[in-house]
Amino acid sequence: MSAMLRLLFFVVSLSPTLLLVTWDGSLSWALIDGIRLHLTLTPLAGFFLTLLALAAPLVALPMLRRPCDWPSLVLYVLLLLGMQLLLLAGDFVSFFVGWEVMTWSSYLLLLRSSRADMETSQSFILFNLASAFLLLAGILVFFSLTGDFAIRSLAEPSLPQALTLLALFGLAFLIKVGTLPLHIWIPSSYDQAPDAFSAFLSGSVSKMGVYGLILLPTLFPDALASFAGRFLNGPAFGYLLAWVGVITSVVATFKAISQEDMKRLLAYSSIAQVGYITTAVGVGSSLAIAGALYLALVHTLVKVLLFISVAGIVLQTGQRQFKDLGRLIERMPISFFGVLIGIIGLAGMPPLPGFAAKYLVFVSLVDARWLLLLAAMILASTAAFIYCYKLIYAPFLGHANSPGAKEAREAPWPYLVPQVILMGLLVLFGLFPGLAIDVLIDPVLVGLQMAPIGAESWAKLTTVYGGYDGVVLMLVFGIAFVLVTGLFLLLRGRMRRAGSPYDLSFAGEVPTADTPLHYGAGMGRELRRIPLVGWILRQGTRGFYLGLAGQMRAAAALLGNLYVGRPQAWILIAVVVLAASLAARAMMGGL
Amino acid sequence: MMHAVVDSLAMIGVSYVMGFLFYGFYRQLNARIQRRWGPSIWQNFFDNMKFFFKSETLSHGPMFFFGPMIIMAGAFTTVLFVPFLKDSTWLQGFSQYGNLILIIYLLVVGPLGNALAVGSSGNPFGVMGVTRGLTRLMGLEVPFFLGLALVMLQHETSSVHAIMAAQDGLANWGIVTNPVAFVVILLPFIAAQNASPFDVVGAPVEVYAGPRVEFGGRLLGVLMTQNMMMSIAKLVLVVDLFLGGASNVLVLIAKAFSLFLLTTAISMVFPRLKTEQAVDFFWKVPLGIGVLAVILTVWLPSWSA
Amino acid sequence: MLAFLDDPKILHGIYVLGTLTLFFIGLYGLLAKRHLLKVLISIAVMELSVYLLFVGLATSPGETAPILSDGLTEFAGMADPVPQALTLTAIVIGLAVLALGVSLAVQYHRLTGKADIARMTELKEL
Amino acid sequence: MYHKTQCEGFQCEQAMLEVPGDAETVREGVLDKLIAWMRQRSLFVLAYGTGCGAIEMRPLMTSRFDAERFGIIGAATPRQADVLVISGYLALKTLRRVIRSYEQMQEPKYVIGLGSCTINGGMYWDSYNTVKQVDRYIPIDIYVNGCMPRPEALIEGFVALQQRIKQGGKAGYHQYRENIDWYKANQRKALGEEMPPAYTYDWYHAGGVA
Amino acid sequence: MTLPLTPVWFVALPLLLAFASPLWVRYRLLMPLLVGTPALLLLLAFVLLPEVRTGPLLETIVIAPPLGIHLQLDSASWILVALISLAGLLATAFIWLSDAEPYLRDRRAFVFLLLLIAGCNGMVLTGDLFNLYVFLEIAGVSAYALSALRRDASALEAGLKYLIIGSVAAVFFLFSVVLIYLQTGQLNMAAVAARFGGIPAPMQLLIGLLMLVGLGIKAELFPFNFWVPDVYQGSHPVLAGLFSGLLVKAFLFVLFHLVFLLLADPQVAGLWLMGLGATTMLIAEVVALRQEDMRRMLAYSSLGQIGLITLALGFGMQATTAGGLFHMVNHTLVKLLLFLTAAVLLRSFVSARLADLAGAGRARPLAAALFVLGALAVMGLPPLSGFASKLWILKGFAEAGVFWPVALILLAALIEAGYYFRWIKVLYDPNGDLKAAAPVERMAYVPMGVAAGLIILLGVAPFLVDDLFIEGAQTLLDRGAALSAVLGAGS
Repeated sequence: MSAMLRLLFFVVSLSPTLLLVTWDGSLSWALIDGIRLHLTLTPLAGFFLTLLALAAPLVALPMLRRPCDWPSLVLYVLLLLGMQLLLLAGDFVSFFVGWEVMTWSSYLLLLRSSRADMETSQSFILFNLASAFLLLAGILVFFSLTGDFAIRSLAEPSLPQALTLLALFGLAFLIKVGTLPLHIWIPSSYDQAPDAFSAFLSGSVSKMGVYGLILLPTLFPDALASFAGRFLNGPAFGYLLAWVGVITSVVATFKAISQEDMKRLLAYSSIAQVGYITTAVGVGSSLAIAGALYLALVHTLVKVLLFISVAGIVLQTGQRQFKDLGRLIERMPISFFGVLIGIIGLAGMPPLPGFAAKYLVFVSLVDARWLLLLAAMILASTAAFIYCYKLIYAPFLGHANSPGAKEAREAPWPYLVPQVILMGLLVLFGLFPGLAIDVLIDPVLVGLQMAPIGAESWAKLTTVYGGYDGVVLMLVFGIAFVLVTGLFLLLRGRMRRAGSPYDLSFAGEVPTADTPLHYGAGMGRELRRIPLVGWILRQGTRGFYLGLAGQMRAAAALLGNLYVGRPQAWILIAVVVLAASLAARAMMGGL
Repeated sequence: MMHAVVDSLAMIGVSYVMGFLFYGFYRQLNARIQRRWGPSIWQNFFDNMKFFFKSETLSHGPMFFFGPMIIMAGAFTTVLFVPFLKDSTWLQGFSQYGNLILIIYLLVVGPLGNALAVGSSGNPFGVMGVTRGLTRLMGLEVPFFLGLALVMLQHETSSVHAIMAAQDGLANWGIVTNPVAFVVILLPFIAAQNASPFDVVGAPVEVYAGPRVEFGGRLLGVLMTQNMMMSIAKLVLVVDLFLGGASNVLVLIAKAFSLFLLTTAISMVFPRLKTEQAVDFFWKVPLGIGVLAVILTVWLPSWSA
Repeated sequence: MLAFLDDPKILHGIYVLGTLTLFFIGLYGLLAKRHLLKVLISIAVMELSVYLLFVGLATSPGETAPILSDGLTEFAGMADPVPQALTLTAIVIGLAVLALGVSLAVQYHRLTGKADIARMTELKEL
Repeated sequence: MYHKTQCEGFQCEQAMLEVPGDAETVREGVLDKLIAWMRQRSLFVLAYGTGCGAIEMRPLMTSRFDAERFGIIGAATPRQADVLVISGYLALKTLRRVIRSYEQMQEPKYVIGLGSCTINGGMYWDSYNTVKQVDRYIPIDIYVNGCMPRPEALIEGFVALQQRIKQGGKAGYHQYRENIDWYKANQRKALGEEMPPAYTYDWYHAGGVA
Repeated sequence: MTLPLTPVWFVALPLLLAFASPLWVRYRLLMPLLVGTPALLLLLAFVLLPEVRTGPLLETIVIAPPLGIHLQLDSASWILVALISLAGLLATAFIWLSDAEPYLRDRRAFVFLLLLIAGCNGMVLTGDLFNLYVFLEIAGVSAYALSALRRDASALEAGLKYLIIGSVAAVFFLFSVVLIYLQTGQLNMAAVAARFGGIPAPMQLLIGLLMLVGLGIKAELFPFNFWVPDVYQGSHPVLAGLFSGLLVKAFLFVLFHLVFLLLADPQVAGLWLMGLGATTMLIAEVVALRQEDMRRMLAYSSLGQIGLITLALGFGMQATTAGGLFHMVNHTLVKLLLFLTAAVLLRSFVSARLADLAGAGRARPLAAALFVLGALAVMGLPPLSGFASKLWILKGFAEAGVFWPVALILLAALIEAGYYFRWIKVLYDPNGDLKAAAPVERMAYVPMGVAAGLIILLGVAPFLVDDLFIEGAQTLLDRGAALSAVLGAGS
């Protein structure tokens, strides 16, 4: 019975794939009072559905591991259904329904974790609901302009209308993707969510905000361009959005560096990555949108991979703090490669596809002549090296720092299979950067009525600004590596393995297990001494939001005083109100 | 095919020879400035060979061994993706398959691979050095990339070949047509070369030699080699971008050498900066110049147009 | 001497004044007295004032009670029967409510020993 | 190797202390000679200074003495160093560090004893804490005597070491490796419980004798 | 003998059965009849539905209009009657099936519950102001008695407070009825409506305000709703659920019925009501943020929803009115579900305080899950029914281009989420280890399950019922048709 249910669950997790393969035509469902839900599959939605189809079964696998939490599985199914509805939505109502189902089912999934605390879960749901309600408000404004709920471009909105719509929709999606200063809910919730589900939250759920952001310009085809005019070679309004994105990336990157917890670090890195995507959307050119989509693809693959690897580590060691881990490379080699490939993708290093994505974005920024943005983005992406390094150093290298880390074994196969698949996909896309362009991204661009990027061959990424060849790059690097290693081994002399991990040059001293040799926890702390970074790290929005919550509670207390349990007071108020309104009427109108 | 192999080997050879000679010269010059004789110009070659023929090499595990291999392969790849000559079929490597941004990223592939090895050694001083290196990278990359972006914008391409081809004649050299960009990248370039005053990362007496603390014997030889080759690759890259490239090896050496002299002259007279000082400096001075350059060369023309 | 009272306007005016006074007396008791029974009585007084007003204003001087009995077979010269019927009903209802209230109050007093409306603080904001 | 049967007591110790030097000719090819030549041209020095000799080592790198013209340059860690210079007397406490550092150096490696203290304890010979004869604990290739020797004398010592390296043949590290048991016995006698851990040298036994 | 199926049964049946209660005690029929009566009424409602949809059913007893007891079952009141029967059915089924406390299962509870249903039905159906007063008092008295049923200090206190404030409300209402009669000489609503415009404006205002205070207290509008939390907290949760789900809805309906019927131009009054509704909603939601007792929290949430419904109905457009009616239904279902859950939790863990319920989700997974469902529905999250009605209301506002209620509704929903999710989080607190003190009958979940099922069904397929609400809204808003239906054409 249980096995059957598991199988069923896994099949359901494949539903985005099935949907992608079998969907044709459209579907509609009456809701209420003439509102109908129309389901169609646009190329853009198809792209994000592909991402979902990639991530969903891979995240489902670890969730299926015994003993599995049945409510989680049910909620996961609901979440998947909601997201598919969201992607298939041809009208705003089904979009919103999908959005909300996604929101609350992911919240309830978050609660399945034993670590979720009140502040986290509250901030998660409140921010997400705020996003949803802003979206709904936007939808209603949109509805009042067009008279129906279909998702389509708005012909010539007036400036205030377009501004209102942009603000409402934009805020909604920006909360979902978590740009500054609306990101506060992300780190702790990604951290405290059930370990496998964090992968999905970061890999897929955040992509829905990206989907919305990319959808947004199609609602006002010319708004981004004609709104505030053009700045240099791009839309001026997008310039603002791009700065929001890039500031998010920079700040989140530095915050990520200063984290002490693996999942929190990944969460901040998610924020940073999505910040890049936001920047690219802000640029809005065909190159940039291609870059944004490419980044979304890579981010999904990478974050699912990394979060699942980390989940495996947490499962096997029981530790999640950098200071408690170390030297797992010998005990969990496959996970090590998972994280290695993951961070290479995350850092955007060639030859993995992260580079192709960043290349597109960089080139689009140069093309738009927004060089200051480019510089800020470079800052974020080079600073990202530090947290990437921290992420692989602290768990896998250095010295084991806790009994759990000393005795861990390789993660079980439900954790390894997704990792291996994702590693394979990353390498594949890295070798053939044109593959993703040709198969996944160009159809979307055509669907959005933009110039496709085009790929001469799958191995090549070609833009007007030049390109590169993934296969050649990988071959050259591979041959060089083999040659160097071979030549090195041919040289005379003996190689000898150190007899102990403590055989270190340590100024003549002999380190022992008690010596603090692991640099995992403190790594990046010295960055605070750089004035700018120190300043950034000292800032935070938590105080503001806590203050807001405190003010709300104070207001509640104040208003609660009205509800004192004294019947005479109630009656007095009623009579006074009666008298006062009579008197007011008498004064104003004259009886 | 054969051409590619020979060409690649030639590039690697040229960069290696240039590397140790330039560094030998650097040490000589440094000594002369300090009013002493200094080592022979071949000293770096000797050091390198000595390390290669050490009879004992300690390893801290597979990753520790592969780190230097990765960084070496990265150096080879970088060298092969930088075109050494223009208008020539030789010393091109695979540069037509790459571009400027790719090269900039390739420059850090190796060091990051090596950082894994350093981490795997388990020596905290090494990791501290890596962190410093990454921090410095974070500092220098911003103005460096901004300067290169100005060049890319000027030529509207990221292909080094195309940028080189556009600079025929002294008047069209990047340093003449886009001097601000050159000024912007100059100091970060020195830091990228790991030269004083930004050499705190691997300096012998700072945190116990930094990332290389655990490397000895042949592995250290590998690291030294790649360092020299990588330096040459960067020099050649800047020559390609700003000094109009070179049509034959002698011109290449001359141009690279003059650039090297310039950077050496700067680095020799300034004392070493702390990491955070260096980063702060990069974000203030070169980046400030870069921002000014952007405003002057990008914003103002577009507004006046 | 009291003939001026036969003027329906004056009579109704007096009724209005009187019932309003009664109403406000009730209201005053309701707001100011703290004993449960006094509060209930005040409510009863208020209700009473409304009944009086209703009956009073619906009747003009000279009209007889709307009862068909010996010799009276027509609805002529009678007061409007509806208010009187309604008032009767209302009185019944008011009595029921009052009875319920008093019984609750008594029980409450037995249970807690309190009869002070201001000291009913079992239920409150936490 | 050290075998009790070949000698006894003090004789044995004397025998141990004699570095074979040129007596035993090693067959060497051109490549070996070339390598040896390059080795002697490039000496990375790990300077171990606890005594006054450390003061004399600093000027070595300055413009006045300019050891770099001989290819001599400081190294930060034992992993990178070729030559360990023990300057001045060693206390028991520092002996442990020296042994550890020496064992962490990568072969080929050489030791220079600087000053009288390394030979016989020098002016601190009667202290309970001073190591009188350093070569009982680690092999010394070159002694530079004096109290303290001037940098010129040190340079001469280096040159002598270079000559020796150029000639080839067995050096102190060979001797250390072959007689590791004897050295370790001596070290243990001096350090007692404070011995550095065995993992830095126990590979000598596992067929590691070169 | 065939009994004609007329609206009068909605009032008469529960009344008759209630008065014959000694009989049922003897034959042990108390519980079956308690559940059976609303079930029967529900059945009757559905039997009458096709007829109602063709035109309103008028039933006049005793004298010809304008005098007499006058019942009117039209599309709008049908919704309320069906809702009252359904809510009564669910609540009484819960009382029966959950093996509830004895005081809820004895004769007095039986009588008062049926009287409550009768009173509510009467209020909704009646076409006569004085009957309205009578039914209002019947419902009121039974409600006071019900909330004091437990006979401990807190229940008695709740009952007394309810009684005092309720009586004052009744006095005010009666006052306004008296004034109307004195001004128009009529009590039939339609007849009054026809002449209402003739009353001098100040008197209109006075009548309106008195009625507003009277019905406002009963219908829990700010600033007349301060009694609500106390009473809901002191009463048994099932009864609180009934008050919130059924009694308040009836009063609210009456309020708007009168507004739309009496006033030829309900715009101004509607605007004032919208203002009251918005204030009620916002203040209640904010105050609910810091509630530590589940019953109190639900009470405030109920106030918030009432405010929302008031806001929607006050706008007086067809879409918002239909949405508001639909939301009434949804809110009744949801609040009933939530209060029943609260009853289960209170029974299981003795306390309904936040701190005492930490981790209740593991000891009572089903109850907690139903609470979550209810909470999601009350916040209007899809695919639950609360969403459909809220969307309808919002769409109505958007169509009219009025956006301040939209903003307020969404803001209120956000604040509402703030406390509901706090409760959900605590229910699923991983650190709490609660042991249930008392067992809960499995059957008790049946009515809750039915409510949950309806919530989901109405959320996924609201198109099944939306015609009913559109017709209801049309009926409610179409003053002319209502007048002519009673008074005859041309009047």
